[in-house]
Amino acid sequence: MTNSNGKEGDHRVGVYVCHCGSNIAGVVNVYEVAKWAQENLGAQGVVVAKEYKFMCSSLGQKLIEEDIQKEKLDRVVVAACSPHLHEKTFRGAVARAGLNPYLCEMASVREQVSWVTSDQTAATEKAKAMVAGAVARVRQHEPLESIHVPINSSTLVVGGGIAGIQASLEIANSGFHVYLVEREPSIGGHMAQFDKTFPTLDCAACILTPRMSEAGMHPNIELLTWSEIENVEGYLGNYTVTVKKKARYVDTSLCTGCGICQQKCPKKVIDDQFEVGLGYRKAIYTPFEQAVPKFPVLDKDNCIFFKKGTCRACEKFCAPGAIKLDDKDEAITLNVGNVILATGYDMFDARRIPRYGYGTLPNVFTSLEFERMCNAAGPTNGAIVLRDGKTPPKSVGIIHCVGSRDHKYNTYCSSICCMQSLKFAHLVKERTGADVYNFYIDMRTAAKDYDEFYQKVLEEGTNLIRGKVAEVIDGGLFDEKAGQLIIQVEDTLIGKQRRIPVDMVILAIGLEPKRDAGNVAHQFGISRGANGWFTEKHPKLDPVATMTDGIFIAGCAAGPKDIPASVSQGSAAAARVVSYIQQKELSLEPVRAYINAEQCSGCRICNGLCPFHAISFDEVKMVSEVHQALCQGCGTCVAACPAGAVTGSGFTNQQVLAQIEGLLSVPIYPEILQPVAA
Amino acid sequence: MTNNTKPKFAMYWAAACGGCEIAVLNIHEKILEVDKHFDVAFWPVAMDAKYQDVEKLQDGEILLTLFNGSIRNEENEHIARLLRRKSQLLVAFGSCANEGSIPGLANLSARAEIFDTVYGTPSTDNPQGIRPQAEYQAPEGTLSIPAFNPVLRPLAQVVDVDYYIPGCPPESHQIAAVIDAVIAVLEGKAQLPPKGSVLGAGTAAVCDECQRTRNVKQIKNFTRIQNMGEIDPALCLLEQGLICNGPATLSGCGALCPAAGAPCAGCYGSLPEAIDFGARMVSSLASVVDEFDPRKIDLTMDEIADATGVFYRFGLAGSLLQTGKASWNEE
Amino acid sequence: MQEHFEPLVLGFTCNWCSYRAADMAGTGRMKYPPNIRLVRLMCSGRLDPTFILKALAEGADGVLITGCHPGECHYIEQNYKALRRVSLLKRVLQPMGIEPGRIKLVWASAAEGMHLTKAITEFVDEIRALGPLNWPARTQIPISAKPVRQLEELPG
Amino acid sequence: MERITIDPITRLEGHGKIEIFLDPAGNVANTYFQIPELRGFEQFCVGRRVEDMPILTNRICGVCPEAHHMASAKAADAVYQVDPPRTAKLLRELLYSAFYVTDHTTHFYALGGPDFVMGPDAPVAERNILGVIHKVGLEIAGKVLQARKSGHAVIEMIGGRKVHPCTSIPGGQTKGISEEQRKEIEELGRWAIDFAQFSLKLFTDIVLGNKDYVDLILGDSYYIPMHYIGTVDENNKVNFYHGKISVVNPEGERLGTYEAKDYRDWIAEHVEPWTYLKFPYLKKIGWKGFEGGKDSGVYSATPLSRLNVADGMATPKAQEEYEKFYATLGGKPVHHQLATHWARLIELLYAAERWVELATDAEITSDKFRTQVTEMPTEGVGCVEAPRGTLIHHYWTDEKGILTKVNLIVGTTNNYAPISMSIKKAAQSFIKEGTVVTEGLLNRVEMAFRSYDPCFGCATHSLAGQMPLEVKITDAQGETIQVLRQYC
Repeated sequence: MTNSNGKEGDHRVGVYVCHCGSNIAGVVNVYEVAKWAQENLGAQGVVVAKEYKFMCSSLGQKLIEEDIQKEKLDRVVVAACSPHLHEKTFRGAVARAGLNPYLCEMASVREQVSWVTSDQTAATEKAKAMVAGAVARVRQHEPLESIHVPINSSTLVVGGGIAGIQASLEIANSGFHVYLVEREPSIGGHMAQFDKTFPTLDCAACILTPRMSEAGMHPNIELLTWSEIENVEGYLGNYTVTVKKKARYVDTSLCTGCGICQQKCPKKVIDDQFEVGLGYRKAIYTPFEQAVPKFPVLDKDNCIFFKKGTCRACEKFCAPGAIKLDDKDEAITLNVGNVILATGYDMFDARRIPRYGYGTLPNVFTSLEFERMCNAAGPTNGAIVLRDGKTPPKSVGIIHCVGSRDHKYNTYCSSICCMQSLKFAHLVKERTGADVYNFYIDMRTAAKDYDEFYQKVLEEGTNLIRGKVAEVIDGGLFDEKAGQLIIQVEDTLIGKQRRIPVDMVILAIGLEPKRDAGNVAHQFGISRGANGWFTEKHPKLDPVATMTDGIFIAGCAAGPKDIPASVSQGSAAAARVVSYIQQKELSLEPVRAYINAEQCSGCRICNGLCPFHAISFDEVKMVSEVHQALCQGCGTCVAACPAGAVTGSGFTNQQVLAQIEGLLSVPIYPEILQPVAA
Repeated sequence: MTNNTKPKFAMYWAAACGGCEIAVLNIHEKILEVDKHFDVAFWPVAMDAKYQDVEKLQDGEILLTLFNGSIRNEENEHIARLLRRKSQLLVAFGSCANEGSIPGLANLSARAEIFDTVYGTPSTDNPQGIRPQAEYQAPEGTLSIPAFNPVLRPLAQVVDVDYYIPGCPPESHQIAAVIDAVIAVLEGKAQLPPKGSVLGAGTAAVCDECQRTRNVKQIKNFTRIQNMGEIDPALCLLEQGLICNGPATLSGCGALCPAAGAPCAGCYGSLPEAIDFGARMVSSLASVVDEFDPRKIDLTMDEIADATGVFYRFGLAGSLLQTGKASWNEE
Repeated sequence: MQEHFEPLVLGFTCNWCSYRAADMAGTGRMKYPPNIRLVRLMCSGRLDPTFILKALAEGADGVLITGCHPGECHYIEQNYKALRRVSLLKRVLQPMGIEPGRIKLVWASAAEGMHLTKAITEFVDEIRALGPLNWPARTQIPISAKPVRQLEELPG
Repeated sequence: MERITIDPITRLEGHGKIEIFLDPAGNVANTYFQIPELRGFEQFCVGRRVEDMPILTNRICGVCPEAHHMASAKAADAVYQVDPPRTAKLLRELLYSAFYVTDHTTHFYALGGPDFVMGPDAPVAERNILGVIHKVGLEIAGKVLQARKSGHAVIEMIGGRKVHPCTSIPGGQTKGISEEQRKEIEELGRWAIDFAQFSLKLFTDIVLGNKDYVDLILGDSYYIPMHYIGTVDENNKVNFYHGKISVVNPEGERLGTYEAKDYRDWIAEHVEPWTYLKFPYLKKIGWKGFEGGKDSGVYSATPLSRLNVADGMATPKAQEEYEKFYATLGGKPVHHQLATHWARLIELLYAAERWVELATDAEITSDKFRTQVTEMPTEGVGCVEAPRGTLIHHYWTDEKGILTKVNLIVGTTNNYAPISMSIKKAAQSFIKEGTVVTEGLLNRVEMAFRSYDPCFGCATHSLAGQMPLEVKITDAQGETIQVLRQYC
């Protein structure tokens, strides 16, 4: 249906309301909104208003394109999702129909209305207001031409786990430079700590270390281990990143990685990082044998020299004289076009669930401890033994979902624990023949060859008990053998409470976002979900991109994943980056400030306001000017000009004021129920 | 004086101080130009003609009316509507007609407050609390005076305005320039500017005409003129910490006040592009306050005494909000 | 004013943080009162006090300004400009009878959908407590005068 | 009861309106002179910065902004208990003297003069400045314009602007003047003295030379004995900027001389419900209604009043004229209100002489024109003699110098009651039972009130010198039975 009362010579605006399936239509009465726009916004130049199931679909876009032709529309409003998702889509459609893409405006009636509002009438009224605002605004739009910026071909990858390594190699192999920044002394991440990997049971080290050394040696990859991100500035194609290289006290240009310093170092330290407290390292150390780079780091806090001022054993014995006790932290600046964040995860702290006894009952282990124990290069050289370091267990209980799928801790599923626990069951049987009990909520083995592995473990005679373990206690409390562990559980398959005595308990602890994920998100200007994992630009269609152009995410930084998923994300992110680099130049939003020289009095209020130094003062003409290349379009000078002589294209006063008028032209729906507590 | 072949001219003062009329007199011989080209149909200050005589005119019979003063009472409003009807071109002349000027600050107060204050000053002996009444029954008969409106309004809030000549008062050389322009139009030598144009002013802000030296603005502290030890006679007053309305004020006066060592009061109002004078001053000054700690920021802002009165000195009635809450919220 | 007053609130968001926080609130299905309507700016530094005055003049009962946390501005430090402008604007508006509480500045990063949701809910409650403003500037203020308050004992 | 409305520019155009009510016998029962203007400065100046007051109160009156600028600046000085440097005071008084010259000139030639030069009963069309020009010669027009121009030139040089000066601040001035400017100012001043003397000669020749006029001045219809106030210097000589305020009663006895700050011990204001303007009166005597004489608190503050309270003029030439004035009119005090026009010309001469005195003072070009304030601001009164009466600004501030209370007694207000009385008196003497109301009435009533040069919101300043008048006679039923008008 079309509208006749669009004023002559005035703009011809088309309004398109998206159902987004039921995402919008389920709460907002989209038919009413379209009808209302048609009937009430005629004076605003609305000549056609339509609703459609999926505006972003090709059919939806076609609908708009056809109307632009048929109805001679010169302005388009799409009431749908957030512009951050589909603004490009609809601008594209508008452009295909021959209109300037910037003559299209979106109203976010999904993120800002249907998804956040309970009351349907109120939601519908608010949607109308937002449409009115968008229509009023779009009338003020002018055609804009986008601005082109070069893309720096170097890339920053943060995090040297398997995802980061994979991403770095992909980009490096495409012939572009990569800075791989890793906080620890060596790349490798958690995977380097594992023994076998499910479901194929090939050894983690065997598949990981070749990739590590490949990355270490790659001419296009510059490793920055023992380093952290200090500061990030800039925008897509042109980021400036400051990296702090922590003092290593080892001159990497001289060090041969012979390891003599580690042998000679008199100071033994419990390794609670790589060996999770099960093993020892020296005050100067490489976290593990195949560390990349091979250069050790000196642990200042434990070094005798730094404590007492004497020792210098490492220095004495280092033939190349690579020990550098006066080493200092160093800040280096990197210019990159894109960033991939593969910052990984932390493990859930089992101590937070005291009733499982971790930290109080010696023979309760975490899954990571057990990984190290199984590892041939680990503290027990692969022997599965109790805390005493010699006794092999006769019976082992493996508890799934520790800290996961639990409203008290993390509500999400850590997704790897089921397979990991089954893997443990297999290893225990294989190496000790002990009885194994797995306590699970549901078994989640949904990936290639996973369920087959599950069947195999069943056949091996592992006892699988469906039930959430109530507690793990010392048998001593039940006049049974002290030291014996008792697992209290309700077996929901037979509907009975059971008390199962075991020698060893393994807690399959969940995955959590890095403790400092918040800072990283702030630094790079990306968002995190309610659980703290980085948010994808689109969870399905754009899982490795973020809302900030040029910042990508890969691996567990975006949520729990197994190795295959992390690796494919690393490759995916790399592919996105390479496609940007290949474009060499990118067109940016033409949102920029302009100064009208005739109205500029040269008061110089704006001169100091631009952090990008885009504003300069012409001493001859006595007026201020904006350099388009440097202007980032924040609009601060536009708002600050006392004379109103600065215009911010895309966000002009007229546009914003019109939108305000529109938004407020629809009265508040008075019968709103008391607002829902957030 | 009357010659009906000439186009008719009118000038009227509503709630005005007379300064606009004086400014017109100060164009001296140009006055004769007006007389030469126009038949002065109505100009209370200059000649006698009555409101009834104006009513007798055809609608639109007056070609040009310069209207100064604001709409303070029902009488001002009545004349404004009458002259709008009778005039082809109605010009808001001077700050009062343009944006309310200083008497517009009365919009910060309720009418009752104004009366209570004026008729209860420390030197007023008014035990009965007498208030002037629009209609008063005197023993001999009814006496009436125009009712005092709750809100003072610029001309454009009451009737449609064709052109604006700002200033308190408009500078005489600007008035002369406008008269020349109008005469040029009459003689077919020029076109009328588009409706709504601001006449008799520059295109930029007062700083454009200010001779003081200026640097990148960064203000740590605001001060007040009587508290200053030395005042640099050549440096921008704002950079010396004085609140100067110059950066937000339309040029045209020749930056008289800063030249005389006084901060710009802002009498020419904001540039046509700017929507609200106060907002412009708030935004620009706040932007250049060189302070990051929220607490310190508040302290610095506290140094701006009576920000409302300073930023809306001339423009309150013509601003986005037009009034304080009290003046329309009265019981 | 109507018996059940529901405030009409306008919100200004920064394209890089709070607008994304609003997106996140949506994706997370976090509920907040429908009383607020959001305007997107590129940065809180774009916030021109004119916008706030316009909102109030057009009938908003309160205005919520949201930007990146200090030190996290996408444009380095422009959010401080917003902070200063709001600080000064409140001082200008108070003598005009507009309570400082009707204008509020909150920081919300792109990650803080929940924080934003709470901030909006709180603000709407605060404005509800302050009551309606419904500024009459848009709807003409009555020009013609009611008689000045009559006093009992007028002489004569 | 009959009712006559004299409405200067009819109610809906007017800035001053006269209602005359007749009793059944056809005699004047009562007259009301109403002021329809109100701005409310006393209210909206509260909350403002004290240093803004000189530029805010300017806008009370665009004809005499200089008076408000001065009184306000003096009040602001007092608020900070700061004594401006001598140069600042010289500059202010110099500006003020120049202003007096323009203002008195305008009034005499445009308003007051024509009544005499042309004669009170001359046709209206001639009784304006154009008539004067025809009678006295065109060069006089040039002189009048010149006097206005040079006055404004000085005002702009010192005050920064021609209208609404901006340079007076608490503690002094924002700028001084250069030697070049001083020279120019002095020259203009000397010319002004000649012009003032010329004007007095004109008055002597045309008015005092004409017995009818003298009779008119000395006649009964403009004779109202009342109290007088005015500012005098330490020698009891007339002064416009400095000094104390002196009060004499109708018998010429000095009731006292007070500091401006004590004005509230002497002056109070009365409110009527039928006009926006208040009626000041002598507090010690009290408000006894619109009555003259020593038992009524009504007083006037006009050029005549100032001469009546002073012992003379502070400059030689003006002093001569002063003595001549009283010799001619039969000693002090003079109650013939029309003589105010003459008194005004004597003040004109004084102002011009003072102008030159100040312009030739060695310190006038000094750069010490401002004192930084040090005291905490509290309360202060500022007072100057405005051409139309003693002008009082009284400010109370908080410790930040923000106004918490404002009181203003504006020049013309002083004379509101006397003007009303003069109108009534004129009306009474021209409306007797049976007397047909003639246009002469309009003129006499107008003359009565014009002699005060009233400035109600500056409304009655009239370029053509013509106060258009209208008399409407309506009967008790409110039916209009006769309308009389006078036009240019």
